[in-house]
Amino acid sequence: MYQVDAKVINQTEVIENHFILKIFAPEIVKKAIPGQFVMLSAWSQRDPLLRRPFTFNRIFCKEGSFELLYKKVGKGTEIMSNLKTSDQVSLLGPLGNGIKFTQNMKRIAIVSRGIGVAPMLAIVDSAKEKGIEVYAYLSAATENLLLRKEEIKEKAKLIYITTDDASLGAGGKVTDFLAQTLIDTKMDAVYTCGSKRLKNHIESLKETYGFKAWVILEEHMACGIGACKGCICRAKKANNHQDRYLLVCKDGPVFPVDEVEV
Amino acid sequence: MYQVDAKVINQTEVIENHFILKIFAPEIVKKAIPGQFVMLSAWSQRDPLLRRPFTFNRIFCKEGSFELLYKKVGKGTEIMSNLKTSDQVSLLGPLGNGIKFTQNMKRIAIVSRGIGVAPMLAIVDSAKEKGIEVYAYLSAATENLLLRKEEIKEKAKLIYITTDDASLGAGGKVTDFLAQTLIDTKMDAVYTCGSKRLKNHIESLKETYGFKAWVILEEHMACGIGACKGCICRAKKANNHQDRYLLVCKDGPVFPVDEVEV
Amino acid sequence: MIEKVNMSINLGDLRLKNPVMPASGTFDLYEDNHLPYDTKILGAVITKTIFLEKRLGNPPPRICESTSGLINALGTPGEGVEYLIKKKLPVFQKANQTVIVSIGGDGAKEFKLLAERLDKVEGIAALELDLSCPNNEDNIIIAKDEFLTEQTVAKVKEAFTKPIIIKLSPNVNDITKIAKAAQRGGADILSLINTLSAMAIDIKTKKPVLGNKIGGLSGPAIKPIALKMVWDVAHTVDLPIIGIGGISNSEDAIEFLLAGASAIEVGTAALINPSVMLEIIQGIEQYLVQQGYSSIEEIIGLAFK
Amino acid sequence: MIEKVNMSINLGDLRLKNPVMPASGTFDLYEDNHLPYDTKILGAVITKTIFLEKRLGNPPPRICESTSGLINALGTPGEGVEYLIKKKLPVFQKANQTVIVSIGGDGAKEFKLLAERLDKVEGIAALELDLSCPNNEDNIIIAKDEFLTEQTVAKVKEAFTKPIIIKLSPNVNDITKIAKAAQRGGADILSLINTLSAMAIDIKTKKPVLGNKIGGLSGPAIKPIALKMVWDVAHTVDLPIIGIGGISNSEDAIEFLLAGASAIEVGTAALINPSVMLEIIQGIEQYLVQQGYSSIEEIIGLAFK
Ligand SMILES: Cc1cc2nc3c(=O)[nH]c(=O)nc-3n(C[C@H](O)[C@H](O)[C@H](O)COP(=O)(O)OP(=O)(O)OC[C@H]3O[C@@H](n4cnc5c(N)ncnc54)[C@H](O)[C@@H]3O)c2cc1C
Ligand SMILES: Cc1cc2nc3c(=O)[nH]c(=O)nc-3n(C[C@H](O)[C@H](O)[C@H](O)COP(=O)(O)OP(=O)(O)OC[C@H]3O[C@@H](n4cnc5c(N)ncnc54)[C@H](O)[C@@H]3O)c2cc1C
Ligand SMILES: Cc1cc2nc3c(=O)[nH]c(=O)nc-3n(C[C@H](O)[C@H](O)[C@H](O)COP(=O)(O)O)c2cc1C
Ligand SMILES: Cc1cc2nc3c(=O)[nH]c(=O)nc-3n(C[C@H](O)[C@H](O)[C@H](O)COP(=O)(O)O)c2cc1C
Ligand code: FES
Ligand code: FES
Repeated sequence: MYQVDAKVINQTEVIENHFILKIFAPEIVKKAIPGQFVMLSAWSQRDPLLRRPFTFNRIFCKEGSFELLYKKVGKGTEIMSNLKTSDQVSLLGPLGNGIKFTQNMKRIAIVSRGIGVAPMLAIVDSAKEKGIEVYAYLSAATENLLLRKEEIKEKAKLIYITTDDASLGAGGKVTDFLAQTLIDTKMDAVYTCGSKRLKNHIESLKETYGFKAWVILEEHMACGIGACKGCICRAKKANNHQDRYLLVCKDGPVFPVDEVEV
Repeated sequence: MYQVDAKVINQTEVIENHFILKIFAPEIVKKAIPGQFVMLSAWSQRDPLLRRPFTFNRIFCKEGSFELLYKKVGKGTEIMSNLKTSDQVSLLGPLGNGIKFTQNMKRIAIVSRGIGVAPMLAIVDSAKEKGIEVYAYLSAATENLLLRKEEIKEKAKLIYITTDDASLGAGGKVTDFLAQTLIDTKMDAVYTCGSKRLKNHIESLKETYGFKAWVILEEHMACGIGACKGCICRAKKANNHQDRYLLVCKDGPVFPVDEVEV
Repeated sequence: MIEKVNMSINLGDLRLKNPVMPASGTFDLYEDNHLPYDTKILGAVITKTIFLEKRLGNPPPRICESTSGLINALGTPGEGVEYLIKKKLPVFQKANQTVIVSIGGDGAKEFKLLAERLDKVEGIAALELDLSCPNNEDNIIIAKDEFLTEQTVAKVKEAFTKPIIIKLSPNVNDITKIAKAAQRGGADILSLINTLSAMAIDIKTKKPVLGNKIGGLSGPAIKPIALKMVWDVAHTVDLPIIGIGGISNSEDAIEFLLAGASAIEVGTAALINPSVMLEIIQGIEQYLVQQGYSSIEEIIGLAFK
Repeated sequence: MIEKVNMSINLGDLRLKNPVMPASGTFDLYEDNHLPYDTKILGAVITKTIFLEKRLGNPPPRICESTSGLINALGTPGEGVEYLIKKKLPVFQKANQTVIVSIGGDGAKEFKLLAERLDKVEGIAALELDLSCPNNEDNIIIAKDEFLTEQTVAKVKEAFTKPIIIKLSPNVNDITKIAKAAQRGGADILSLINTLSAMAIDIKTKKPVLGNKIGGLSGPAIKPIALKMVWDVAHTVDLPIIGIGGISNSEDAIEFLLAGASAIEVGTAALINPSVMLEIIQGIEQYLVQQGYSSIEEIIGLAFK
């Protein structure tokens, strides 16, 4: 884990309140794995106080840079949205456990909703690199909220899209499309983020088709490094029926779908 | 008193850590009198918390704008020093009692040290307008700290300058020059700011020559509008020998030299 | 314009047209200076705490800034009650139809004398008893002692016919115990919190920053502490509560209402943004409309209902 | 490079090579993750408060941000003392030569059992007694009661041969009374302050933000309150003090030293800036050099000397 001051390469507002922030941080990038995150601060005073966690949306190894895809929702992201080229940000990272592709993986699926797509593009990029086939299932409230659609389409073998208002795609549940695919197509792993409903559907599909399935979780974080014990999620009750908590920042943020409750 | 959001026209660092900030605020300017001040905030979060007080260094009635001359000394002025054209600041003002020229005034003197020159240029400008002669006595640690020297020279009948390192002017005390002048030149009023020593010298000269003399004071302020009672200075003990405090923001910041202790 | 909702609220016999008012000692009125809003829109106006006699107050510096906080050591300076009655009250009464006078004193006796005097004065809606000013090092702090609190409140209650508000100090083991003592004494309304004992040291001079060495902390920094105390008192004492402490916008104010406060006072935030109370009133109205409520009373204490 | 000054300090029999250490519960070590500095430079390392048995802790959310503060309701989760001894201690001992173990418990008896167990363990320099964790609503808080404090400290003192640090709660009438009680019980060192009871309410859900409803406030917001308590205790009790509360840089740390603390702990600030303790150590050294001191001891308590 590194603590660095890094320079903003550029920032663009892709759609209203949604930004792509590109940052130059070679040390961090060298170790970064999709699914991991950084704790970012763009403020030198004490209000806001805490850093904010953001997952790698895109990792550019050669450039030594990465992109964050974030939504403006409060104080911190408000301040971030004003960042300009060559402004400085403070970073801790890479943090948490990223995804791990195993040798024998041939085909994976990503299933996300809304801003939950943030970690997915990095996963797609790295799968592509390793020659792993990607099926993408993206849902959102409206078409314009299908962020990174084009970049993912470009690299995915197949892409399924639904929007609540059916402005694009068939409407209906992305997981139904996934179920369709699974009938005649074997998935080695499925990754999901951004919706409790998606996570649960995928968990039940897993029962049937027995693929590996991972969910990427969010929880409020003070430190991001396992020091404060603040960022817990509930572990699925094991046989001994004992309650257990896991640290999203340290044990996650990538968890096997059937090990955590959301 | 007005509370307004105002736009920065421009800002220049005149010498290291010393800035001239020009702000467009017609309502405030319409009522502004030299010696008065504004409470400024250039931060939307709560750290720093309080506004910062700054005196009018220059008032441009026609333009509806004014200039502040300030020194970077801490959190607030640090943030201010990054202000750029068309950034917004929040202002309360004009606040406090400014100077008042009376009909019969023909000649005044200004005596200041260092950043204490801040209110003086506004006084000089307005004296000039009213056809009142100005004698200027400026002192500073070094020549480059003789801020606004040129602007004042341009308008003053006479200007005396001393620097501690004698890099410019004769060295020695500006008040000695004033004493010299007073021997054959009648002053109707003397204004001073920025040094306890100067204030006391002028007070004793006043005994001898009986001119009106005013000092412009600073004190830490939370509100600037007489609400918090925080910004006190000690009033000279009256005959009844009772301790009394005055509010710098409300009773001042311009005080008769012999009414306050510093 | 937003739809009208009923913003008026009864604190026992004290009826306010809305729940937003200034905190004592952070608000003053002068003939000459007009604030950037019409003070008539406020639920009430409150004077700085007044003592029987003139008080000089503490030497400077009296205030210093901390991170998101303000430390003050005023020492409650003031001209005394007669001056207040003659000079200040008329100005306050012109500014708002509901005037609350905050009173202080060393010991129950002084409080009683003040109450008796002010009971004879027209146009005072209520008294707020500052039992908790923590600035004067030597002052015994009544609000830290259950017996003294009950006794002082009782004496004032005898002497004053209109409602009395008891202002509590946060610098205690258990504020609900003091709240109950105030209730036993006959309190009509409770207001909390006053400032938390605090200080700052100048590492250059190596001495305390404030003239009085120690002072009281206020502002956004203390809001979570104040909210918790309001929550606790609302759970234990059946009296109307005025929430105070770090309230800087309508969201903060609403938190206090949800925690069980029937009204709120704004101090430090109004020193920085004089029109903040206007913004808070409008913000609460908007919130009620958006959330589908028709009166302020509906949200009071919702967070534990 | 700056000249060398003597940064070492003795807290009674507890010798530290410098006065800067982490605050319990805001610092943890794992085999895999290395912090962005070498933990050997710290004056000491401190474990999260450990109980005899495994504790689940509070449900999420456990933390929320306030203005310049952090509200936490952890409920001191932990694996219990045996796990600590087997798994955590070795990691801590590898990280720094001075390891302090923070212990908690419901009542004096549990504290004593822990102390007895840990007295048999090698390589523990001192115990810190968390008498004040205000997070568990139902927990009786020992640190709020003079008798319970004295009794608990005495029992631990019997059982543990090395120095014991008593950590005090700020949620009290008069912290000096509790400090004296701890001294009577046999405290070697006092550390203060723990968090201030606090809470936040979500105005959308209209419910408390934290899973435990109430929590404890830490961070820059509370610094002026903590400093005042250190100042008070330093004036009244003749024991070495570890200052805690909102310390975020060397200037803050120096304020606490000038107020009478012999050492300091850094909590929330180190969650945000993991290398802050390194910066604080260097900053104190620079200050001493600039001010012409040759050892840290010279500035302790200067603000009231
Ligand atoms: C591991 C991880 C990765 C994330 N990656 C992304 C991403 O790539 N893109 C993106 O848009 N968002 C992401 N989030 C959520 C993002 O951190 C929050 O939206 C952000 O912290 C909000 O900060 P704010 O000050 O604008 O909002 P505020 O509501 O003002 O924040 C107040 C506090 O709540 C916390 N908080 C608020 N919302 C969340 C949330 N959803 N998750 C965690 N903490 C929150 C903040 O960190 C802060 O401490 C991620 C969260 C986690 C835990
Ligand atoms: C009526 C008045 C007019 C002023 N006019 C000018 C001016 O024209 N140019 C200029 O450079 N300075 C002026 N000052 C001083 C200026 O207000 C302070 O330098 C400024 O507030 C420092 O803020 P900071 O956050 O940078 O420093 P910090 O030290 O970080 O400020 C911390 C706190 O101390 C207060 N403070 C610090 N120094 C002073 C000071 N000297 N006087 C009052 N409060 C202070 C701040 O307002 C703030 O509340 C004036 C002060 C007053 C009272
Ligand atoms: C400058 C100042 C002066 C104060 N004077 C008084 C006072 O005279 N009487 C009183 O009861 N409280 C006084 N207080 C406390 C406030 O009324 C209020 O209880 C406290 O500041 C917390 O509210 P806030 O955080 O909104 O400021 C004063 C506070 C400040 C900042
Ligand atoms: C997340 C968190 C967890 C904490 N856990 C403990 C604990 O287990 N034991 C303890 O004595 N104090 C605990 N504390 C209190 C700190 O040790 C410290 O006393 C307090 O946070 C004030 O210091 P700070 O402002 O530097 O954080 C905790 C504080 C935080 C923020
Ligand atoms: S954020 Fe602190 S432990 Fe996970
Ligand atoms: S600054 Fe508040 S009274 Fe003068």
